[in-house]
Amino acid sequence: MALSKEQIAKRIAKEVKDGYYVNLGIGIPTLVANFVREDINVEFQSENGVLGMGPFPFEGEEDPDLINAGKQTITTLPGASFFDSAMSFSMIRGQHVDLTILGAMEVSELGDIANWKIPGVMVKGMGGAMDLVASADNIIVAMMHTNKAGESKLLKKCTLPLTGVGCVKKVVTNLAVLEITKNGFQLLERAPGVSVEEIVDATEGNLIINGKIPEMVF
Amino acid sequence: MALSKEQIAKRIAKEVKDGYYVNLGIGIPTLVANFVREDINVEFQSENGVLGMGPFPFEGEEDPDLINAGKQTITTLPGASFFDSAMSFSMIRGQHVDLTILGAMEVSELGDIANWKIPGVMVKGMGGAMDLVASADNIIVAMMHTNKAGESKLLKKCTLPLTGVGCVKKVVTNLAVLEITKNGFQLLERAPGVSVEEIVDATEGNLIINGKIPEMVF
Amino acid sequence: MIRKVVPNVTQACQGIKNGMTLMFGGFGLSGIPENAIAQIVKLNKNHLTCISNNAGVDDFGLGLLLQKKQIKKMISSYVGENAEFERQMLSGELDVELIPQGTLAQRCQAAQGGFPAFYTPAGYGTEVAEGKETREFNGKWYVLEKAFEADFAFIKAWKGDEAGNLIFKGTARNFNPNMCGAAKITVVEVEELLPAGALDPNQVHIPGIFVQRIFQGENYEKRIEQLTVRKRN
Amino acid sequence: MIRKVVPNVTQACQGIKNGMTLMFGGFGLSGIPENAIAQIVKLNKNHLTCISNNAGVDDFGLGLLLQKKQIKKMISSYVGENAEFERQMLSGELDVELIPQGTLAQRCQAAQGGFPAFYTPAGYGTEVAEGKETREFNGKWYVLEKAFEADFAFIKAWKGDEAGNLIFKGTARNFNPNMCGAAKITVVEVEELLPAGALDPNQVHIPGIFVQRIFQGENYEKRIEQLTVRKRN
Repeated sequence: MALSKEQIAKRIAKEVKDGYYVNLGIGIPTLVANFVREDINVEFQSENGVLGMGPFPFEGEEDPDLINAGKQTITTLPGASFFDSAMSFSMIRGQHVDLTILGAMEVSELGDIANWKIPGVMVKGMGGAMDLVASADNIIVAMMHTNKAGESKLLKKCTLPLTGVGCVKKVVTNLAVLEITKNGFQLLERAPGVSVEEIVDATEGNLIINGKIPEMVF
Repeated sequence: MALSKEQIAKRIAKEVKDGYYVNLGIGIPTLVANFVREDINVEFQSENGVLGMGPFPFEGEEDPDLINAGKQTITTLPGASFFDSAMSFSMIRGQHVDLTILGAMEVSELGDIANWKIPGVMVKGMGGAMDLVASADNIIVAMMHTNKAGESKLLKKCTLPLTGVGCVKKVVTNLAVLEITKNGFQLLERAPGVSVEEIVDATEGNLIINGKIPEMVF
Repeated sequence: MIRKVVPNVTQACQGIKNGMTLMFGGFGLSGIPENAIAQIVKLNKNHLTCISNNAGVDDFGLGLLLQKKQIKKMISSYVGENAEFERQMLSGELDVELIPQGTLAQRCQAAQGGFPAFYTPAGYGTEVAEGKETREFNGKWYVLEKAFEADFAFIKAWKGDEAGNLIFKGTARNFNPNMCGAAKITVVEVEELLPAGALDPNQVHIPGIFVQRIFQGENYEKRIEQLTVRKRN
Repeated sequence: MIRKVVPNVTQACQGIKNGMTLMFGGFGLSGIPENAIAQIVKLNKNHLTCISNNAGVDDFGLGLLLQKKQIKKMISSYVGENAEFERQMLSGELDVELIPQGTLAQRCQAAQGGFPAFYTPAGYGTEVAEGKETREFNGKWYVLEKAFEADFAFIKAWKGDEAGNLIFKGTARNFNPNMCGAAKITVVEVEELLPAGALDPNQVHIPGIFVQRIFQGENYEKRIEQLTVRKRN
C-alpha cells in the first residue's frame, strides 16, 4: 500500500545520521523531525535564523519572535542559537548543513528539481530553496509519486521552471525510494505491498531496476 | 615656525564635525582625538573592531582584550560596541565612516598616497589603509612636509608603491594645509611664521597659490 | 556618542517620496517594522518599490500597502501567504521580482558593506539567472548578483540605545541586521529604547553607525501566522 | 545537540600535516589561539602557509613558529612588529603575501559562506591588484578577490559551550568569528567551556555549526603589545 505522508517522513528519518545538521522544508519534510532516532544527535536549522529547534511550544507558551521558516511557532533546545539571514545562508551556501530535505512538484532523472512556480497559475516564490539546492551536497526530496491528476512527478525533464539543476540525490515518495544516478532513477526500495510494476507505471523518467527490489523497512 | 606633531593634530581636529564617525591611523592621527572640541559629538572607530573608543585606561586598568588598531590599550565610552573584522570593514568600505585621518610617506598632486612599503628596505604592510583610502570620501593626510633627508613628500607622482589612487582630499603638514584639486595642491593655510616661499621650496608637486595665504588659527 | 533618537514615527519617516525604493526587515510577520508600515500607509506614498522577504498577509504587514495599491514593485523571496498579492501579481498590476532568499540577504549585506557585486550559486540554471552573468569557479557555476540600492531601510529591533546600537530577539532578527546601513537612511523602531551605556557593547548586534534614526515603537501586535502548539500531558 | 568537545589541545590539533594552510584568529596579540600555536610549535610541522592578520612578535604568537622556521608563507595585512619576520622576508627565506585587512576579513567570510569570489575597491591601482581581474561598477573600480582555502582555522573565544557556540570578548573578537567555518576543520580554544544551555542563544556570536572541535584552553598569557595608560589625577 502507498505510504502516508507520515510514513514517507518516517522512512526519510532513517537517512538522518548522528551529528547531522539538517534543514527541513515545509510540508512532509517538517514531519521528519518527529521520527528521528532518539539515540542520535541531530540539530535542525531553519533558514529564518535558528539552529537547535525543538518541538512546538506548549499551548500558551508560543512566542511571535520564535518561529521557523514555515512561520510556525517553535521552541529551542539547549545549545540553540539565533542569527541573521545572511549568516543563515552562510551556513547553507558554505555547506555546513549536512542534509536538506524538501518537497517538490517535479524531479527529473538528471536530478533537476522544480518546486516554486506554475506559470500563470501559482507563484509563491522560491524562498530559501534555490540557495539550498544550489549548495547542499545531500538533498533528499519528499513528495507524492504522482500529482492529483495521476501524472508522474518523476520525469525525464521537468516541465515547470527549475529550482535547481542536477542537485537531487534521493527521492522518497509514497511508492518508492529512488536514487538519482547518471542513468536515471535507480529504484532502491518499494513501499510495503507496492509492486515494481506499479512504480514503473507511475514513473515517466528512466527507471533503473537491478535485481529484486526490497520492501522498505521502518 | 613649523608645527609640532601635536599642533598638526590640533589643526586637523578642526576638520572633525559634529556627528562624525572618525577612523584615526597610527601616529599623528591618533593624537587628533585629544584636540576635538568637547561640545561636539564624535565617535572613533578602530578597524580591529570597536566603535566609541575612549581615552587610555588608568594605570592598572588595562585589558589585553581591549586595544585599538595600533595595539594600544584603550577604554570605551557609553554607546560603544564591539564587532568582528568583516563588519568593521563593512563600516569602512560601505562609507559609514565619515572621516579618515592617516599618515603617509608620499602624497601626489593627484591625490595618490603611498604609506605601506619601501621596496627592499621596509615592509610593514598596509593593514587597513588600502580599504580606508579606497572607500572613504573624506581622507585627510597628516604628515611632515619633507622626509628626514629634507626631500618633499608632496610630489608630482609617488615614487613608492601606492596605497590608493586619487583618494586624498586634504593634507595637513608641519608647514601647511593643502587641498588636492584637479590642478594639484591648493595652498589653503600656512603654519604661523612660515612663509609661502618656504612652502614652495618644500613642495615638489604643483602648488597652487591664490591670493594671500592666511596663517592657521587653532 | 552620536545621538540618533527621533521623537516619533512621523519624524522617523520624514523624506519618503513617491517612487522610492524601501527595504523592510522581517520574516513573515515576525520582526516587521509595524509602526513604520502604518505610517507609510497613512502618508499614502505610492509607486513604491519594496524589498522584503515576504509581503505580509492580506490585512497586516506589507499587505496593508498592497491593499491600498501603494506598491509598484515587490522584490521578495516568498509571497505565498497573501491572496491580494497573488491577484495583483497574476493580473499584472504588480511588478514582482522573486529572488532566492540567501541572495536577498546578501544583496542587503553587500549594500551595507560596500561590495558592488558577488558570485553566488543560488539560481544557476534557473530563470533567476536569465540575463545575468554566470561564471565557473573551481568547477562549479555561479551567478553574479548586485548590491541593492535603496532609499530607506525600515528596521524593527528589540532593544536599542540612543546611539543607535541594536539588539534583536529570537528569529525576529532575520533580515533586520542585514538591512541596517544598506539604504541611504536606516530607520529603526524598538520595543525598548535605552540610554547609551545600557547595552553591553559585547552584545550589540548592530552598531549605531549603521543607523540614522531610532524611535520608541508603540502598540505592537506581533501577529502569529501559524500557531502550532503541543498539548500538555 | 551535537557535541564538539575534545579533551585537550593534543587531540584538538590532530591531523595537522607539513605543507598545510592554517588560519589563525587574533589582531596583534589580542585574541590569538595561544594553546594551538604552542602545540604546533611542539609538533614541529613545517612548510606551513599561515593566514593571520599579523605575525606575532619575536617571542610570542606566530613569532614562535617563525623562530623555528616552520612557516613557508605568510598571508597577512600588517607585520610591522616582528624583526625576525622582517629579516626572513627581506632575505627571501619567507614568502609573504600582504593584502588589505578588509580583503583578508572578507576572504575568510567568503570561505565561511560559500562565496567563491567578490569585488572590493581595496587595492585598486596598487600592486595588490596586479595580476587580478579589475572591473568597473557604477563608475568606480574594483578588484576581484577569491575566498581562502585552508585546512585548519585556529580560533580563540572567550566562552564556548559543548555544542560549539562561541562568544568573544571586546576587541579579542577581530578575525576569529570570520575564520570559523572558513577552513576544512575549525578548532576553538576557550577561556571558559560551559554546558549546552549556559549561553543565551540570542547572544551567541558564532553558532556551533561552524566549529568542529572545541577545548578548554590553559595558561593564557594575553600579552599586551603597547601598554598605554593615563595617570590618575
